Amino acid sequence: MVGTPVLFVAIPLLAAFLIPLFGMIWKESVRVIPGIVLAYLLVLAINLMNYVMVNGPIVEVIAGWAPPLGINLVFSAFSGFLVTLMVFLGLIVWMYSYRFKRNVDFEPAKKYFLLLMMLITGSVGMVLTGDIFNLFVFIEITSISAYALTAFYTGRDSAEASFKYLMLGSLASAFLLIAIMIIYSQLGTLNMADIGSKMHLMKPAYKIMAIIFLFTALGIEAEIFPLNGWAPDAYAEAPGPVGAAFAGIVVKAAIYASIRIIYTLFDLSGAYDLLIVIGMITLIVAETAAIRQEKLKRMLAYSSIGQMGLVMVAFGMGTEEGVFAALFLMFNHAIIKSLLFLSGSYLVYNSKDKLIKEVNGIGKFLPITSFLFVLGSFAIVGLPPFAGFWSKLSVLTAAADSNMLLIIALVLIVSIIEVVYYMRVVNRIYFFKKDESVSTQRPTLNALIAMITLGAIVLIVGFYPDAVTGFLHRASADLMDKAGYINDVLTLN
Amino acid sequence: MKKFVVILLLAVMGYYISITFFDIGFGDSHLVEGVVPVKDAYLNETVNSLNVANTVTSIVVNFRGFDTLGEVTVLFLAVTALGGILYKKRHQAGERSVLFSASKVVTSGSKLLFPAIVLLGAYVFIHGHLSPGGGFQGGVIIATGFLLMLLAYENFTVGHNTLSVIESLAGITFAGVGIWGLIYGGSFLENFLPVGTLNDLFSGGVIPIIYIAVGFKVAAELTGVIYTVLHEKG
Amino acid sequence: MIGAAVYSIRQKDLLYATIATGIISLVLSVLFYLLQAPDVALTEAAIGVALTTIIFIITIRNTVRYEDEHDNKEKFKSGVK
Amino acid sequence: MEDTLFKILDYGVYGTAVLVILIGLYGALVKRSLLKIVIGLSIIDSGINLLLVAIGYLKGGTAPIFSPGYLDNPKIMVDPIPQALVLTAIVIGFGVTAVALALVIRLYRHHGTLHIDEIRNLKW
Amino acid sequence: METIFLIFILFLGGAIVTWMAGKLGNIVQDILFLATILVPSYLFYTNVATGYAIDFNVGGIELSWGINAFGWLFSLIVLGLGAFAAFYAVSFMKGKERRGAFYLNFILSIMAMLGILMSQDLISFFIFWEIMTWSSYIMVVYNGNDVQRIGIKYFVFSAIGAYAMLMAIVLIKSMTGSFMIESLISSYTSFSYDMQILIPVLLLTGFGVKAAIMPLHVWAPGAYSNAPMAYTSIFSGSLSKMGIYGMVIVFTTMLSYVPEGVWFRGVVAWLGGFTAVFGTLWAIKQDDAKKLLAYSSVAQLGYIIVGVAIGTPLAMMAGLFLAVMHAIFKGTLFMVVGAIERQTGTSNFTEVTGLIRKMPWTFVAALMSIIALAGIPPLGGFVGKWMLYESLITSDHYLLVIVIFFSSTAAFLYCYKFLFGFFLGQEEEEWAHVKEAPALMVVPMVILAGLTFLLGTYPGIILKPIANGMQTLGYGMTQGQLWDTSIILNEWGNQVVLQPILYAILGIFVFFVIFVTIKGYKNTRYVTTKDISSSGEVPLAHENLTFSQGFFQPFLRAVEPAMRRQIDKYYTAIANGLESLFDFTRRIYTGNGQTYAIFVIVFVVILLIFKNSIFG
Repeated sequence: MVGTPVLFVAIPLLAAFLIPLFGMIWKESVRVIPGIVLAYLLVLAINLMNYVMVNGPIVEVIAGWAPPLGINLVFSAFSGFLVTLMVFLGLIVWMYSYRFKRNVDFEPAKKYFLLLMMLITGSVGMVLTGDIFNLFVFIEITSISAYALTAFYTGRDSAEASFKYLMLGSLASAFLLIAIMIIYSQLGTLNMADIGSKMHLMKPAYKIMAIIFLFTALGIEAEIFPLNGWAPDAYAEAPGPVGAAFAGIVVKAAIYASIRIIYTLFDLSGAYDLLIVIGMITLIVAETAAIRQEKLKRMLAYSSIGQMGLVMVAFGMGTEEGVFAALFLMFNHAIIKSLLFLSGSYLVYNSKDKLIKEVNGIGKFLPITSFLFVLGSFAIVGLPPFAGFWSKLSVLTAAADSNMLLIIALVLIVSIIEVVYYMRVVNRIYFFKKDESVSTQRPTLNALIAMITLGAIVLIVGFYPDAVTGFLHRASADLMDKAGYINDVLTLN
Repeated sequence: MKKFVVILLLAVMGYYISITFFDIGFGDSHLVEGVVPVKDAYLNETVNSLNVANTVTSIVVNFRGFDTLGEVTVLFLAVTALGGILYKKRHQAGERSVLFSASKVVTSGSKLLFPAIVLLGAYVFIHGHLSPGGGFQGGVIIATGFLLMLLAYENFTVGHNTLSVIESLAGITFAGVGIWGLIYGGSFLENFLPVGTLNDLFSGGVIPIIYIAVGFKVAAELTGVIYTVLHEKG
Repeated sequence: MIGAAVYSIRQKDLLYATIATGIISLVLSVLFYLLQAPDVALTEAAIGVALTTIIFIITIRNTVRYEDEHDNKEKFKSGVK
Repeated sequence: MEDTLFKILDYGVYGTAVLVILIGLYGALVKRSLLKIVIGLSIIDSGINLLLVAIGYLKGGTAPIFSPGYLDNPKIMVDPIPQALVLTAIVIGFGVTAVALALVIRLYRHHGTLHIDEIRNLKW
Repeated sequence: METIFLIFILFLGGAIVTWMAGKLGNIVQDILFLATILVPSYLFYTNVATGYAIDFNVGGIELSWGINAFGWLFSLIVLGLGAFAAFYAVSFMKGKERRGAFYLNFILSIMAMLGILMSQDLISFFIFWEIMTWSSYIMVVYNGNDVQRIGIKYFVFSAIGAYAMLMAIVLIKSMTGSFMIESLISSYTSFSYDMQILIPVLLLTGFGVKAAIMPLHVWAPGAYSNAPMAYTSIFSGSLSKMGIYGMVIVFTTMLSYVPEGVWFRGVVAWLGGFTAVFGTLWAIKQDDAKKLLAYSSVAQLGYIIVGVAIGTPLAMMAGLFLAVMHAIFKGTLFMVVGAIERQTGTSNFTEVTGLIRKMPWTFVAALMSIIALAGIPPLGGFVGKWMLYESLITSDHYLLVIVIFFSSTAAFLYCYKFLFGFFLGQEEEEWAHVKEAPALMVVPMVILAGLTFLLGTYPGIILKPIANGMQTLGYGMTQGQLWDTSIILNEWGNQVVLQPILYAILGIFVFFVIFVTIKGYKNTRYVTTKDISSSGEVPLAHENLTFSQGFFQPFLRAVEPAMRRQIDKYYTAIANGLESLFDFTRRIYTGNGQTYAIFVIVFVVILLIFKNSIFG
């Protein structure tokens, strides 16, 4: 073992405190240090992942107190997989945003990279932590970074988006605290594994109250339907790479948290059905809202919400296949939607309103970026042989195995809607006349490398899904193994 | 119309929350039978193995020190976020909006009070492990001291760089102590100093060190928050 | 405390409303003290009463003072500020 | 004296806390001024904090501090964990409020008003 | 390495290399393109034995690739026509934009179709199916005309079909535990009744879209006419046959074993019949050659579907024979239109006339294919149609015979229109400069046209693989019973009597042509366009003096009531309605943060109120 999970939080924090100091000495360091940190974390994540695949989960205690007392971090196949994914995407986003906008002053640049790093750290913390209040703290870290990053551009309506996000985020934290209180008042512990092992002792009424508030709170972060008013605005107004980070990192962490809670903490079977219903509604509403969008990023945002709905549906099946499908979907969505956001940002780089019609005929001027966007579109609607197909297939297979005919039919119908709006954009990119007044912006080299990396992953996974399915199977088995999780955490000395 | 709907919704929600909590009960042990609460272990360990008088402190700094680290980060991020959100291209340091042009009484009063407040704050966070109070409280008190000065004196400026250096150093101390613990004790934030005797100033291992760092950090951060907002002309 | 809360929500003058929230925090910190939570009481007193109120006031100073925008302009016109 | 006080506190604390939360929510959901909304949010925070501390309270308990010279019995101390949590929650709440107010200032700068119906450029 | 893998790797790698090779010069790109089509095809025919399959594992899913005799039959259509079309395309694409993308998608389509034929499991089948769909989609929108309407329509219908298929696939997987086609076939009879109905319906929907069966055909005219003609020849010729391929498998392997199969066959056959009739009628109405051929394709596919759906050995044979023939002659015809369009710049035959002297070879190709299409002996179409009629009569589908016969007769009208409009009629000044298309375009057309003749006179060449293919589908030995002993006169004993008869007909035909020509030339008087002495009326200035304008008005007036209600309109109305509905859903997001917060509270309250029924 080359490191311990706590470094995922400690190193970025240390770096975050160091950046202002270094920034006084060498201005470029504010951009460089987060990259170095993320690269290190990626190496660490891969190392730990290798270790975990062989030796089973790593449970790390903090401050030397064995789990029910101290806070613990769990780096299992499931959480480790997500952490690796997040850190990787974080690195990609960092690489992309390095010099994304030229002529950015020192102060905003410093803040941007600092907040971006903390956004990733917060999300990673949400995934790693094994303590429910610690989860709350990490959610807040993520949220505050997210508010600030959403409002990063001063010229736009970004503050409005950020304010909406903040309103809902505050409600989320209030609900989360209420739920934590209910659980704590009954079980006297905050450790997730401990709660999970004692949950059957709790009165059903309290259990239900707690899960309702927890689910709502995490649902706000995870963009499920009636709670996701902030999401389209935030995605659309945040800087392009941040949109990618939201779709690829933050939401994934929120989904992880809600799933961990439903699978490990509670033993309510109704929660699974609720997941399916809510996920389905989210999927339908989001995709139907996306088809009529006029702004590119808003469209991508709604599409992202819809995909999250599908992930919820897959998790709601409650079978190992369903979990596998959901994880595959999350992986693909993280990669592909990031690719779409990153390349899409360059397609509408100079435009003020970011309208879809401004991408008309841009394929000739930005060939690689456009190609990558189209690749992403094809992949996300699930056309083989790209990555998205395998996850869609696994979702449907899992649904068929659970005998959910209606779900299959609805998912497929909604997919048709998805096809329509993505293909409309693809058509515009390649087969329309370019509007003369729209000026294009060539991507920087580092942005190009970032996007091509993602594109390559889309292709590799598309042609050779075995590259990830092994990890995913381990991860899904890990999530299903509730007793194992509890045992791993609680028997630690 | 909208008001009534909202009131109705809130009434329903309030009803369910209240009955849950009334049912849980106030002021007595409401734990499920057969569950050993963590707090007993905390109380015992605090006094027996950490030799810290204030259990809240020991929890905040040691048992759940990770939360505190996160919380300090939240504040740090809030300051950064404020700066980012309110950033304007031509930011002039001297420009500020004053709330009141303070009278003589206020200014001289503040001048007198300021050292006292800072001292009180320092006392509070140094004795965090012994008596009520600690890093947050002390830090906040110091920040109020600065607030007073900022309000009273039109030209009272706090060096932005100074603030951020203090903040960074304090943060590094916290995280550094944590990593030191990881290297020496085997886990992050683990205590690696002798715990001393109960109710001594030098007891509780790393707790005072961390709390002092937290105190400085919180003070610097809150001052930073006020400073940023105050220097913002609408 | 409830009274203060209601007042702060109903009051159109945001400055008074803010001060009412300060009062809420004050009462809250007393309650914390009674509930045997001196640490929390201390924090709440410092943060809730002093800092939150102050930044609210600064914000009001930087933006508008009255909830009703129309009201705001009227007051400004008549010179009552 | 103390007894009656505790009687009032008994269920009143929960009631007060829930009511404060609801009042705050009402403010956040109905009031049209952004500042009012932020005030509402901070009132919600207050209510939540009160609820949290109340959960940890033990009748006749003492503060969880071992003072020199007293024979402290951990059995009658109030639960220190919720207090620790509240400490964190208060500070976090302050941070969020500060960010919210900064956003309010930004919005005012941008729109010249704080009326929420006028700040709806992003929709559909 | 396995040859099968090598074939696909060559296809894929070749496609990408060709795509990228635009910078190296056009010649290099062309050669790469041709090599990418021809080399794997050669490998396929030389090294891949029928009945051989390899199994492998991707993403935890068992896949199997191989070819059986039935697939081999279709591979003739795909690779044979593909090779001809490829040569044609090289010339067709000279000097056009985005050649790389064209070649890429062309190769991918060929690869995907071969892949479909080689898939022994449903997943690779679906993957190749989708690759085929999107590569053809890109071709449909390639010209950039009206892409949002035609392109999206094509893609939506394809997606409906594909997703119906996907749903069937996952259901099959959940019931049989495997994606293998074999296991589906072997366990189909043990499915529950609902599934026995649902799965064929879904699969047939999927295949029906590609085969442009009646209510699902609306994408076809636009898509066929919008794609570059070099591609449309394989689009209409081979790609649509993939739908037929799938349908045949469904009918023969699944529906033969259950009593409900009869109903399916009847319904699908009638749908095919209607498709044939209406396709023909719409084709007559068109003034644009591409549209005409597109509708004609729809109609022809209708015949094939009828044959396949009836499913008696003779009918199946007829359907498959027609499928092969259709690929050949429709491929040729689209090439002809492409050549004309390339040389004149338009494909509208109210504008272009009298090309017979300018483009004689093109005319020959067009003539032969038209004759084949119309089903006149001795060319290929005749044999197929004869078999179809005979099979319908022997299986007592008299009504259907009438329908088919009507459609087949009406087809003469558009055949004539096509031939006349472009090639006959007066030569106009405007087209005086038109030259014959380049050799690389003409040669494939003429060879293909020649094939129609060859297969018309020696149908056994293709009937043998068809019979082999049918054997793998579970039909008995048909050789010696059906085709070897002539289809037409099968009670005459065990000898091939078709060819003498055909030769006799051919002789008569040739004689007639010579006779008419000689006689005609004697009396022909060349007139200029302005010479209107032979006509009773003075034409208006803008009126073209060919007869191609307002062709068949009386006939069209007669059938108009049947054609007024276009299914297309209903689909458009549905689509528009849905879009308005969706516009409403997005208004949920009002832009007001408070509303969103109220949603949250509403959500919580709903959960709280129904908590007992939700969490129970």
